[in-house]
Amino acid sequence: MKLLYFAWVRERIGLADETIERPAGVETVADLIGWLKARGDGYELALAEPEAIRVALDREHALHDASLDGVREVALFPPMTGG
Amino acid sequence: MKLLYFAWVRERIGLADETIERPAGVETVADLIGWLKARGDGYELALAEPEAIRVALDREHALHDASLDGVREVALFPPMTGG
Amino acid sequence: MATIRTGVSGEPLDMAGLVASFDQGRTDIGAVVTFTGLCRDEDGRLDALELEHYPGMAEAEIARIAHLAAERWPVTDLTVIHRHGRVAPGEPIVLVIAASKHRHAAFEAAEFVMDFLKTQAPFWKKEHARDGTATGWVAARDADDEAEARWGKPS
Amino acid sequence: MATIRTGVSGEPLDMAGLVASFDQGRTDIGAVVTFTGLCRDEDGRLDALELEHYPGMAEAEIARIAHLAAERWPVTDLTVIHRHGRVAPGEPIVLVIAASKHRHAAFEAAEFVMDFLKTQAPFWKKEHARDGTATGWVAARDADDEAEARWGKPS
Repeated sequence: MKLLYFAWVRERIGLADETIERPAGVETVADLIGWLKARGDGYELALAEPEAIRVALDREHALHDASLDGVREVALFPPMTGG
Repeated sequence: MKLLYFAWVRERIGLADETIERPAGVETVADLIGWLKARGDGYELALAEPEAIRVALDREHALHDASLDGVREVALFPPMTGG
Repeated sequence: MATIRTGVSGEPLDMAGLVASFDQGRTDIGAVVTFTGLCRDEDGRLDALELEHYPGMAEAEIARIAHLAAERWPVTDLTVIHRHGRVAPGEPIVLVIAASKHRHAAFEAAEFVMDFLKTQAPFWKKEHARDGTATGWVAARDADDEAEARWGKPS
Repeated sequence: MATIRTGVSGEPLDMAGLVASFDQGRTDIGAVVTFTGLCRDEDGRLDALELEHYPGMAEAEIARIAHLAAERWPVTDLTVIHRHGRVAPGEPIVLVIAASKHRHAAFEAAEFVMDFLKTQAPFWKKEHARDGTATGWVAARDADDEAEARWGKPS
């Protein structure tokens, strides 16, 4: 599963993207965020407030309770500020 | 008092403008329209439905019950269709 | 203070030129909304529109409406120009440009100006048909009165 | 059927060119509304905005939003182009052009597109200050969520 990070999520984690094997027990976006937070200080800082994190699954907006089954690309990012 | 006519009011009356002496008893726009209607077939045709006639007094929109006191320029025209 | 430019013109209107004339080098504008009202050919039926206006009052009403909008929304620039005379299909009839720091003010000011121009500015459209026969004055639309009414009574 | 053009660009956007590219010789359009969102210098404080985007999703979201608007209002043409990369004060960030027979459809489609772009299109603005010190990510505004919400849930 490919993970993409944008804006300050990217800066805090220190990575633009990475590819992981989905660990056992990680069923939803919320599970993934919880698992990522334990991976290091950058992740912990980036994801400290999960409610501030928006998510896209295979380039479509999704909520934190969405299932990761069949998902190839997960993007985590702050609220958007385009336009 | 100068009278101006626009669009189909102008075409039906057959005049773009004329200058009149305000007759005795003509106090309001409605009085003026009533007086004009008696001046000939063109006026009668143009002003047959007074509710369809819009009016400006000295270049400001006014209602039919507005007084003509002190007014120098009266314009009669159909509802506007600009824009 | 908003910069307000209004007028009527017997010559073809140039939106690109008007926009360029105020936003060159400006770095304080966040949003620009433009409106262009164009003469349609009504499926090929129309040869031209003839726009009659009340000289003097037309300019004054456009300026009055622009100032009402500029009092109601925080626009920095507001330009409103209305054409008169013979207008061919595809040519602009009216141009509105509203600039503001924020987009909703620009959108609403431009739409307010158009709604009031339709019902308050002394212009009248006459259609000239391509086949030379049916010509007539365009009737006012109830929808335009309703569009104006939704803004409430301006103070 | 509406003609819909959408995209992202790393190069400066050209509104006049975009407008000219679709309305030349057209005689069936009654109303054209354009929106230009510009980079402000924030009273001289800002050197540039850096616009990060999610390649692939940004294009798809802009297209999705444009199609939602074209389903909801009878627009004949809808163009939406968003800039990414480093943008200097005075340069456009986003351009929207909506054309329709009637003005309210054009106004509302353009405003709807902007309200949804703000909250749905994956772009993030970072400020670069002129003095080289304070740079930071622009925070999302609650007002933008409220602006989106007023359109209701699109089907």
